[in-house]
Amino acid sequence: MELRLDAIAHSYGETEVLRDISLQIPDGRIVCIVGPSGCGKSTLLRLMGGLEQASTGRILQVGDTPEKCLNPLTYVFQDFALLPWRSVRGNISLVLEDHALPTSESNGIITDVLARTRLTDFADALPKQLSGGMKQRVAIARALAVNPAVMLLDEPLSALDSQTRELLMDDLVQLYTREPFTAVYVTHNLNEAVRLGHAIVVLSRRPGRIRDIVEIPEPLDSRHRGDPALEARQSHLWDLMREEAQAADEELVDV
Amino acid sequence: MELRLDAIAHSYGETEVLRDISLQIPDGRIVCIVGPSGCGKSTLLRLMGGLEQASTGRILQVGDTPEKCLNPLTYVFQDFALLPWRSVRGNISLVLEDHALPTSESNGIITDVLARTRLTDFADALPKQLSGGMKQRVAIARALAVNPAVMLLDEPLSALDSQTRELLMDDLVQLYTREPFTAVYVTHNLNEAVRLGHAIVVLSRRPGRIRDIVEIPEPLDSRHRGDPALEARQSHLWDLMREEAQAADEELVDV
Amino acid sequence: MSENTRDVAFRGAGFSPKRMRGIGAIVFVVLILLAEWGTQTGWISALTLPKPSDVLATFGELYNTGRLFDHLAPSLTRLIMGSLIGVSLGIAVGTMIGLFSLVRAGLVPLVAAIFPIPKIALLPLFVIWFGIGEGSKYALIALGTFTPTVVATYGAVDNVDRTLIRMGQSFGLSWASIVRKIVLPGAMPGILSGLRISLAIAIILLVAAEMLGAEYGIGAYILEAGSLYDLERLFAGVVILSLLGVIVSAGIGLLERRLLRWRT
Amino acid sequence: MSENTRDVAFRGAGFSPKRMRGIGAIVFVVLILLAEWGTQTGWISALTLPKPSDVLATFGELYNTGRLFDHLAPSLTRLIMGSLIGVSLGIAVGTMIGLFSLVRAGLVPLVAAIFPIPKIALLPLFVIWFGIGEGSKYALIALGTFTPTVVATYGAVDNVDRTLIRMGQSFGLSWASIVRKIVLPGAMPGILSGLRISLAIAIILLVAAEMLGAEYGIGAYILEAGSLYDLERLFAGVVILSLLGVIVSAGIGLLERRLLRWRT
Amino acid sequence: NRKIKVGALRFTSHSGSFIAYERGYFADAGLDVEFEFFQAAQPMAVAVASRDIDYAVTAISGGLISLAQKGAVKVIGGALSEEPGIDGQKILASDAAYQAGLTSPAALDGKSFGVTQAGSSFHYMGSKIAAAEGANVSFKPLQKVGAIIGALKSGQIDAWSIVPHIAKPLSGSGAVHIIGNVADYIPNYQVTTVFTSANNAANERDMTGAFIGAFSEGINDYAATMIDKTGGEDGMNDMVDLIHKYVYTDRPREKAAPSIINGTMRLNTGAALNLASVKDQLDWFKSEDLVDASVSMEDLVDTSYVETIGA
Ligand SMILES: Nc1ncnc2c1ncn2[C@@H]1O[C@H](COP(=O)(O)OP(=O)(O)OP(=O)(O)O)[C@@H](O)[C@H]1O
Ligand SMILES: Nc1ncnc2c1ncn2[C@@H]1O[C@H](COP(=O)(O)OP(=O)(O)OP(=O)(O)O)[C@@H](O)[C@H]1O
Ligand SMILES: [Mg+2]
Ligand SMILES: [Mg+2]
Repeated sequence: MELRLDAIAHSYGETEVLRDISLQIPDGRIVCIVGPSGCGKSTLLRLMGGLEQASTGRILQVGDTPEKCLNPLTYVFQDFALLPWRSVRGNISLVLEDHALPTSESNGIITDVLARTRLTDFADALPKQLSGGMKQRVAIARALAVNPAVMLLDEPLSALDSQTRELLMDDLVQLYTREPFTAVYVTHNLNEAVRLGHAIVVLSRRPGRIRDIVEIPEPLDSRHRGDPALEARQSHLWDLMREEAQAADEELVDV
Repeated sequence: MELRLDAIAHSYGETEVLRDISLQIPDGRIVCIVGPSGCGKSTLLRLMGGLEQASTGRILQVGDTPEKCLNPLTYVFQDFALLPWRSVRGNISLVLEDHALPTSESNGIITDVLARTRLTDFADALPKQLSGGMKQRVAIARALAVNPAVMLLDEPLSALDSQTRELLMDDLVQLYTREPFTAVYVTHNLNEAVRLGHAIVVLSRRPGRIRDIVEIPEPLDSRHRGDPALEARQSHLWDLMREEAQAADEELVDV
Repeated sequence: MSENTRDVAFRGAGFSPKRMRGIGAIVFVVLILLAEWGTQTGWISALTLPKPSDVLATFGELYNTGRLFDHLAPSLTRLIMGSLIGVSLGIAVGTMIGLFSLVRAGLVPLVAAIFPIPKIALLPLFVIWFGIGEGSKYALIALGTFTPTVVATYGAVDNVDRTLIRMGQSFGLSWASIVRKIVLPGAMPGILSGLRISLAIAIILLVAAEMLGAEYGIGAYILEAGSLYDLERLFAGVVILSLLGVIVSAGIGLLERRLLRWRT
Repeated sequence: MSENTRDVAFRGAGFSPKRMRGIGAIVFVVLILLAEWGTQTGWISALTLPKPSDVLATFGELYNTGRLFDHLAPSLTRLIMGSLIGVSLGIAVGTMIGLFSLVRAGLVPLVAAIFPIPKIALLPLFVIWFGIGEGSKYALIALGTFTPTVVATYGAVDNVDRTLIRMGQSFGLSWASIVRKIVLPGAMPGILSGLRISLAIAIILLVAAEMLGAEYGIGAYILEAGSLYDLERLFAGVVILSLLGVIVSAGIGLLERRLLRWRT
Repeated sequence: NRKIKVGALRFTSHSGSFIAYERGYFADAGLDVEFEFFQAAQPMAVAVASRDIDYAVTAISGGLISLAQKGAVKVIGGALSEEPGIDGQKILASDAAYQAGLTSPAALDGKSFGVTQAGSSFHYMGSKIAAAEGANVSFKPLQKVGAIIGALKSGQIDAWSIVPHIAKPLSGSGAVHIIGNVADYIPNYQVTTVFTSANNAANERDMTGAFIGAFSEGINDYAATMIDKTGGEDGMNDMVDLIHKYVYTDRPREKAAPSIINGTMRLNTGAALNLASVKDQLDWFKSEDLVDASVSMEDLVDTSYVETIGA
């Protein structure tokens, strides 16, 4: 399944957040969205997943959803969004419970996704017992459990320390390599973008418009830390954004 | 002034956090401390600044403090630690008020540090109006205001998004280049370590011991994003730490 | 890939309370009209509820004869004096509890034991201890506001961000500076929201306080109306207290917006 | 660089409350001994305070004659029934207010207006409305616990992490599932801490409730002691209520530790 | 002149003090009186004990006896009495109970009787009436007169006893019926007494004597005008005007007058104290275990100020 955004614009009251965004998320590819703070990246992602309604423009889902897909558009959030009162297993079963699956089937799904994210030993732990990296792995397992057509990831690694981020990037690459998925990946981090994106959409400052789309042809599993070609792309992106990032940082927040 | 740690060990109750740390922080140099989560980096920094007392071992300050130094050992915290009810100027004047300086002098200091951190235009803003990067700049300005002998920075950039982090790293390099200072810089982020450290101390998992000390001779202002030599060092550090970081991440927290 | 194209469905509705102005007023009006209609037609007996129009008339009379202020003035004085004493002592003791482990260990159980004592039960004692003048009324309201203020204050002091205190220590600030410039302002939001509860309790205790030989005062007025089973006056008095409560609460809201402008 | 070498000075002391066991008990014992000594020597007049030993004797007598349970049983029943009604209605209404903007707009001002009404003032009405039997006692305690529970509950629902709700929506969970599995458990900490306040109020209102034609009950016992100026019994009754308050508060603490084990 | 504080309720039965004040008897006796008004009798006793007020008039209650035992207060004279031939306190029945057969106190068995508090004068009256009729009555403490009225009107309690100026308007409304007179059960009942702090009684004999003297002058005026009607209509009107300054002040004169006149009861000449009645009350309180069994008449009463009757 793919997503098509057609001349999307969005405002909150007087604040224009997004302007004229047309974009296609092709099947089986990871599209990264980068841009300075407050440019509307999260808003765009909420629009794509139907959590918010665009002021103008349309968002279309094109094509069939995969077999056994319980929730075509599935999020992974920056702050994990785990229910603290449920165990790892309970957090995953939460998203299956409304679908009236036979117990054996939902148990099968849970066991499978726990294994894929290497969480089998932690099935009964509560979120408070887990480190940030583990929590995000649980959130990824939960997203995988509904077999989504498109994963929508909003800065999934931003709340983690850089070492854990490095580890989870490897995990994501591995998950993708085993079984490619379609994803929109919002991030501030250009290093993540060049490591995980097939295409990188660069947004301007608010109101966010598309400034550039950078395609990276190398397959994910052949990209490495410190690869000069990637470094060059990253520097290019940074040159594109540097000034706007600085301006965004120095903006006073109206409260 | 320099700091000398002599066979430091520390425990919280039954939990041994640091073991046999001997270390020297030479005058005018930035020493980075990296290590997996929970290995005792913050504890070590608190010991150095006198905020906690080591179970065994001594921490010595050797040599005279610079002229007009109001607080030899001065922290910059990860979460900024700004008083939300004081303006930028008020947050800086806070640390001068107890020293009974003539008003003109303290005003002079404030004006100077605001200029050095390019915050002059924001003197009257409240913290809630500032972005994370700006807040940390205020915290740095506050630390500069007391003209410290040694700055103790505990993951000063971890709470920022990666673009802002990039900008602040440049700012720190610029500050150092204009007027070198002595600092201990704790971080998770190997990229920060190789960009800002003259020496990088690698700690093991808890109980933290010194595994290695990597010296980087290049001057700070000649280091650049994507410099292959730096990348190589970073990869070396990552290889040193990867397994331990993974083990630390997968540890269950006892609560 | 079959061309099976749909709009992404919106599913983010609800769970975000929207302000609707006027509905509150409508509910009040409807309830009052219902009561009026019920009492007029006799569907609600005169024993159960007074006619709202009669309550209004009583209120008007109270206002016109100037007796409203005869009753309001002493009540407000008692409210202000009593809660001033109780709240200021409470903040002082609460801060001490927050700062000193010894004070905490000694006083917290005491406060916990005093809290659930119904103050009305102590009325006869208060007369002996503080006399029947204004003293016992101030004392009752002060005691009633003291314990919740203590609890709110030390909770607020405990909740002051420890990293701010640590920051103060790391810059070598004196103990007094840390308390004055970091702990107290940081505890202010908690103290103010405790004040909201304390003052609500103070208004409730006003009636109990004016059981103690008060001739004038809203509480005394209500008690007299109650003992004469004069429902119009009873309700008029209750409405006054209720308005007082709403005004006090709005006042604290205003104070919060002024003092805590720094909050996000 | 002159060899001017010093240890780094420790400056991180204080501002971290330490538990000190036993101090609380010592304070109580000292206060009681002081009162005993004062009343024995006549330094404190018999009018001001009863002898603690006499209070203890009265308490023992109350226990030995079995009258303690004659008074405790009805009081506990009233407390439990009244707060059960008030708290369950309060949670229901509070949740509705938290979930529906219309209900919020209509009921919040009403609750705000009812909150500061002193329940004692309404006693005469309660007699008419609910009779002088157990009904009016339940009603009084229910009304007293209802409003704080409503306020705590809708505050708690408002404070449920919106990202969790958004997560539920993003996975296509039904409205009912979101309420049952996300909103209510998420509001539980706030509801429980509201319960703490509500039950403290219920104990305080017990005395007021038992003003209404109760022959037995701790409140009635205290009132009778007060009207007879029998300080020993008055204090014995007050101590019982105070203990009750401490026990209830400890019970909620236990409940919190059990239900909210997931909290850090 | 010596400043003293006198506690009073805004009741007709407190007219003695009002008259003594208005007609200058207190001033003549060298007393500069300031009234302290109360909502209920009980706090007055405590206020005397706490020395907030010097003198007060109220019914003998358990609280008063208890304070007397603690050496805080003393009864020094009598005021309101039940007297045969003068309209006294009435026994009331709710309409529901009346319709169900409670038409005379003889049918009180198994009924409920309203009181303000245990150990109040209502409790004493109800208990004495029940004892005389051999009835088993349950007493409902309702704290306030208003609550009792509400409960009686709505039939939640069956019976009550109260002064005539409250009883008559109530029975007029039809919701309540008068079924008897208290005086038939407790003849010569000393309803209210004058009391002061033990210190005043023992150590301020001049002042206390002066107070009692002026107070009895007021009482005598009241009895003469309102009961014996020696002053005719005019005297009575003057007296009503005087009393209206203190009682029913929030009603116009025309509405207040009938209530004031209806409320007329005997105030003992010379503030004489009916010791027999006081002793009967004390014994009753003891027998009900409302006060300590060791309280004696000497603890309660100082008989040195007024004439005692009935003993
Ligand atoms: N619900 C809302 N109501 C009003 N304004 C909003 C709302 N959500 C976001 N905004 C505003 O819209 C703009 C874009 O917000 P958004 O969160 O999409 O940016 P972002 O690119 O994700 O930023 P960041 O990099 O900080 O995550 C911001 O200025 C923000 O203040
Ligand atoms: N005040 C304390 N009491 C008890 N244990 C503590 C205390 N402070 C820290 N610890 C424990 O000591 C260990 C080291 O903590 P510390 O914060 O120094 O680690 P860190 O290396 O800074 O970790 P991170 O990378 O997460 O910042 C941790 O296991 C922590 O749980
Ligand atoms: Mg965002
Ligand atoms: Mg740390």
